[in-house]
Amino acid sequence: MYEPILSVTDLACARGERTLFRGINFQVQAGEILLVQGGNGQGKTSLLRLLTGLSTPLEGEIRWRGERIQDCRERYHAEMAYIGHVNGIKDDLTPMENLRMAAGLAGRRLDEARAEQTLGRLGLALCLDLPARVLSFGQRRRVALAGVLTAGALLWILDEPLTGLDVHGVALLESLLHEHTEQGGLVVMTTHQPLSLAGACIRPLRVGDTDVTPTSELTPQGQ
Amino acid sequence: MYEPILSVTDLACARGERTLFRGINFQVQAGEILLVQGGNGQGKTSLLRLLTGLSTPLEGEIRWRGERIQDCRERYHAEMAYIGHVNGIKDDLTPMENLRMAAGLAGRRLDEARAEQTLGRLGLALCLDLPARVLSFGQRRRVALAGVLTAGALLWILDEPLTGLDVHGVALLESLLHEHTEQGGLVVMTTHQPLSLAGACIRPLRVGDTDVTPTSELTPQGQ
Amino acid sequence: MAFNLYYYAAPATFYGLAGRLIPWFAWGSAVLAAIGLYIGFFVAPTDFQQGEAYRVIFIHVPAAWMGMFIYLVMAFWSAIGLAFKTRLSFMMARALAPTGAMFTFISLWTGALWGKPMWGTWWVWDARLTSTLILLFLYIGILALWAAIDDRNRGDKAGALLTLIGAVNVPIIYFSVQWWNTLHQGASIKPSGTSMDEIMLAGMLIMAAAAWFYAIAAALTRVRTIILERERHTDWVKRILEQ
Amino acid sequence: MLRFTLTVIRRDLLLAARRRGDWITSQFFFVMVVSMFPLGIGADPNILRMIGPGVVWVAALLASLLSLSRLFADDHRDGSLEQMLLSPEPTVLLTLGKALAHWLIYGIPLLIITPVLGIQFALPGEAILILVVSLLIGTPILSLLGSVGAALTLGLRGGGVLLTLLILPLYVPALIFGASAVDATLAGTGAEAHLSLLAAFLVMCLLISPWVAAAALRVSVE
Amino acid sequence: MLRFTLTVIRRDLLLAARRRGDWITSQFFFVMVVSMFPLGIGADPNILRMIGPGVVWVAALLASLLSLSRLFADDHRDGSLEQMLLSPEPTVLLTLGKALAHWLIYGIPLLIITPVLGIQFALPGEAILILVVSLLIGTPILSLLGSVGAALTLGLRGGGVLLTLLILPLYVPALIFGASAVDATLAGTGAEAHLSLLAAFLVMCLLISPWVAAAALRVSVE
Amino acid sequence: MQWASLSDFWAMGGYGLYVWGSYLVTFAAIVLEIILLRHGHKDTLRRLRRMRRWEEQ
Ligand code: HEM
Ligand SMILES: Nc1ncnc2c1ncn2[C@@H]1O[C@H](COP(=O)(O)OP(=O)(O)OP(=O)(O)O)[C@@H](O)[C@H]1O
Ligand SMILES: Nc1ncnc2c1ncn2[C@@H]1O[C@H](COP(=O)(O)OP(=O)(O)OP(=O)(O)O)[C@@H](O)[C@H]1O
Ligand SMILES: [Mg+2]
Ligand SMILES: [Mg+2]
Repeated sequence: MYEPILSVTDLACARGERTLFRGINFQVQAGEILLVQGGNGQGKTSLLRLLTGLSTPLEGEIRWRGERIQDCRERYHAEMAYIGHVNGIKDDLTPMENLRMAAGLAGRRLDEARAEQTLGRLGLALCLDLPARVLSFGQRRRVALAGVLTAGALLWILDEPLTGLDVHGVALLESLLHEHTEQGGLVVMTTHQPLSLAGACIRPLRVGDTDVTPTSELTPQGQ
Repeated sequence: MYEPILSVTDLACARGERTLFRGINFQVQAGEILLVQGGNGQGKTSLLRLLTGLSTPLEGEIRWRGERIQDCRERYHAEMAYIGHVNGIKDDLTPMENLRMAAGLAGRRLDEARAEQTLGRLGLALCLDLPARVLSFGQRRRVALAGVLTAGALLWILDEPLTGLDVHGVALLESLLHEHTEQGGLVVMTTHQPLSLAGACIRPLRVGDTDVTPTSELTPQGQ
Repeated sequence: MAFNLYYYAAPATFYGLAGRLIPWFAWGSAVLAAIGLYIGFFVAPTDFQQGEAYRVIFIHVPAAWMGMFIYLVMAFWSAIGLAFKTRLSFMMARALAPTGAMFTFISLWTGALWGKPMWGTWWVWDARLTSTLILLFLYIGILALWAAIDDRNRGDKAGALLTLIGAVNVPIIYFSVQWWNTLHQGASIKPSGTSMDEIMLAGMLIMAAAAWFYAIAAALTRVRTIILERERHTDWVKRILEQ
Repeated sequence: MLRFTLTVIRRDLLLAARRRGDWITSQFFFVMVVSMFPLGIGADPNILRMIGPGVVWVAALLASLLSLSRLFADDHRDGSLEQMLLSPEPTVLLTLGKALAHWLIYGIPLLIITPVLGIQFALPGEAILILVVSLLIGTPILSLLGSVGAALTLGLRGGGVLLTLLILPLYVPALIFGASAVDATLAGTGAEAHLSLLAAFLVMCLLISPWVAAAALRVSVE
Repeated sequence: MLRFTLTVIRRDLLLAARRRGDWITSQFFFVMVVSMFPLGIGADPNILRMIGPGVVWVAALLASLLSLSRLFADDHRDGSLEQMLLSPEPTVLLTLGKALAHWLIYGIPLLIITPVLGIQFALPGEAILILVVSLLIGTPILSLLGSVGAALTLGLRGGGVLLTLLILPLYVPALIFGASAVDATLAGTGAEAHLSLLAAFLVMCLLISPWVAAAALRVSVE
Repeated sequence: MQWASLSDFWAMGGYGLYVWGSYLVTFAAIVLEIILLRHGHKDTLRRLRRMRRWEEQ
């Protein structure tokens, strides 16, 4: 029997004067990846933020295990992990401290060995003692990803997690996604880069009907 | 005869305690793209910032048309345009104002029609009157790219310009790079994404010998 | 006749209702002001202590009252808006603030102009004066907050929260200032206490009524503009625009 | 529940320890503001004694406002505020924790510096003691009310100054009770009445402001 | 050359205009800070008259300090400072333009408000005039010196203290000359000597600080 | 009626500056607010009409 864990009905979102999308419906069940697609500015980030509960929809509702997320906020947030376009790491703390603080704030305990192992897995073994400020762009993104890994959440909401990652990093993330879905996890993510997720159960979702950035239609004009 | 416009000899860079790279030598001549490659944290950004003159090298020198860049700073900067990991656009200004202000600060004049045309070409036609703050991640990157286009510079230094761009955006950037090199421009850039620049004259450059992020070597461990 | 609150709380109905009410309040205010000023300048006698200077009272006191009262009304609408998420409440709060700030400013200005001949100084740090000044600061803070927030929803809620926390504080501020002042200054030169001639009182009360009517008319006009702007995608606004 | 608040406090203390520069700057700002007055006004000890408590109190208000403008802003910019709001714990504990951490970091040190400043203003020992006590009760009020302002102005253009505009009027009771407690001591009448009013105001702020700040924060991050 | 400076000024004015209300807000900050002092100190007009000039000057100093902290920081964060440093024009013109823009935006309005505050502090008309003149000469000094401080503090993360330590004492001459010009007027002796010292200080700052700020900026961005 | 003449009325027993200063500024503030209100309403209508025409295209 098909039993969705996350289900969304008739979602609409407005930013400023514009309605970005309207009538979005989908379900995600255990082991699935929802891949939100759309050009720049079509509203992918806005949709993901609605799903996290950080912003409220114009219309429609989002249900987690059948309950509306605003009614079960605390249980929902205990099972969810999110990364947005900004990493959410503190520049003045080391990667290790960042992870452990984040865990503490989410009400979890994270021992040092576990944190070190996760950071090592993400290729940050040599940066454990540097403040995040001096890390490279891709390394900072990796720290944020390490935060998602240690959260042990069921639902991952990832907004362009591949930004700034090198090829190794992309491959690593792919294997992490595989692992997560095999263990019954849910993923909602966006990306503009190709991902090889053969074998995973992917549902695509297109956001935005009107093409706001009709680049390809414009004939390039000389400078 | 081979006549390099940008030439670099024996460049070395240190960050904190670590020497990121040493003994980097290369030349770039008109119509060429130098593609700086390397994993996360290998020092690509550090190299590009040395090339802009924003930071000073530990050893070695950078010459522009035969002169050291610190000796001909003003002429060099008049011919160079740079985007880093941060976009360098003001959140409170509209894309249009951002472009025109940037031009004014570089001592150029940019008329409104020209700016509008460039922004339209980058798919921002519908965002002309919005403050950059409300634009999406990819749209903001496009504004920064528009700044490079309107600069009319000979040398483009682009640090991961594809970050956040959708497929149309990537294709557009590729055509822009082609156009620029065909007109005799120079490009120094980095990216982790595949680029199809068939026909362009590309020199690859690997930064960092020691693999700082040896992700692929680590066997993935279970959570 | 059953009064259907939800019917009148719908912006569409309210827009029409307000449009019909505004002329009544506006003309009412003009007539009352004319009567009040006539009494104030031509009927009321010269004050034996203050001479003619006291005639400032006919605007000073109504303005001071309105400045304080409008803040209370704003706080009321803010609370309703936060509690019941009624769109109209936030709009009312927004529509009232500029008028409230204006009246507070007028009471400060007229008070200062009255103070110069009476106390020999434009300004003293008297309890009432100081707390009126702080009230003006609160109004300006709320207006500045609204001005700084582009997003309508966020502006509504943020402004409402600030108004409410201000409303809790205003009485405390008033008493603290009063108390502080009496500690430092011996005999306070508080403006109250003058036994007032009956006809003066009548003039003042009529002027106060005029101020009331004016404030209502102004707020209703402003709320109509706000409604139009916010409901511009609805059919009824489109119909109005087509006219 | 309580553990969450404690974690928030620990985190902010750690961050403050990492950015010791900012922390000392704020204390230094307090000292400088207070010390500027004898320079601007002249050195007559009688006048100095009269204005001393007021000046110290106003400087404390300004110093706290200065640091408050960054209370949530830094976390907002680097995205960690969102992460904290996504924590399963109630937001009101977050705002409470942030306000308390702010007090520990920026309020407590003021108390330690104040006696020295009191001596600069030729205040007698007893008045200095009351000044410190009034600040001990008063500075948490500044942190608590300020956290509401910081949440309301989060991410707005010109946030820091706007914060001042919104919050300074609300600080007035604390300023008046605090400064007049010291004045009463100087005048020989007791300071207890003032101090207990100040304490009552503190209790009220403690009960109300974390809730308002939490609501404001959710609205601002939207 | 000059056009570049003018462009910098125009840009900052535009940005300030875009921050609707920020401009007014910042002026109200000044008004409020000044108005807080009587609440802390007491309402006696004689004392108020004595401290008035000092309070106004200190408040002007603080208002400029607060806005100065963002002089380069915002541009640094969003990367536009780097872009400006990559302009072919000399950096000293950039720092000069930024300082002048700061003065136009935050300094000039203070002068217009000051008379009202003078009345609140029961100052006589002539003293108010001198106060305004002293601020007219003094506020550019604050912007110029402050731009050096802002450039220095931009880079050194932990070392902000040292730099505040450097800049605030540099403000002291301006504060002393400015406030004592008014005091001299109140005392009936002429204010010219103080004002011309202030003007000399201004000329010195105008000649030196853009260069220092430019050097500091290059170091900080490295 | 206590005014012997018009100039007497304007003088307000020597307090003319203060009384008329108060009334004048009050009057000015109210007139200004009324102008802004009317202008605001008309302006909004005009702007919304323009936007509507724009959207329909
Ligand atoms: C800037 C200066 C002043 C301000 C801000 C101010 C403020 C106020 C306020 C807020 C009220 C209403 C208080 C209440 O009803 O409880 C009021 C009432 C009044 N004011 Fe003023 N005032 C100022 C100066 C003056 C002066 C100079 C006078 C006369 C010498 C004066 C005479 C009065 C009188 C007679 C009332 C009515 C009192 C009553 O009925 O309770 N005011 N003023
Ligand atoms: N106040 C506003 N007025 C009009 N449009 C707005 C406003 N605020 C945001 N927008 C638009 O809403 C969209 C927000 O898109 P969002 O950030 O969700 O895009 P996205 O799909 O994540 O894009 P990207 O791939 O670039 O990250 C943008 O097109 C932006 O221009
Ligand atoms: N103070 C320091 N001590 C030690 N290492 C440092 C210090 N500052 C920077 N680093 C290291 O220097 C490197 C900087 O790399 P840089 O930003 O140039 O990388 P990059 O090649 O651009 O990477 P990315 O692809 O992630 O953008 C990082 O590996 C960082 O960890
Ligand atoms: Mg996005
Ligand atoms: Mg990089």
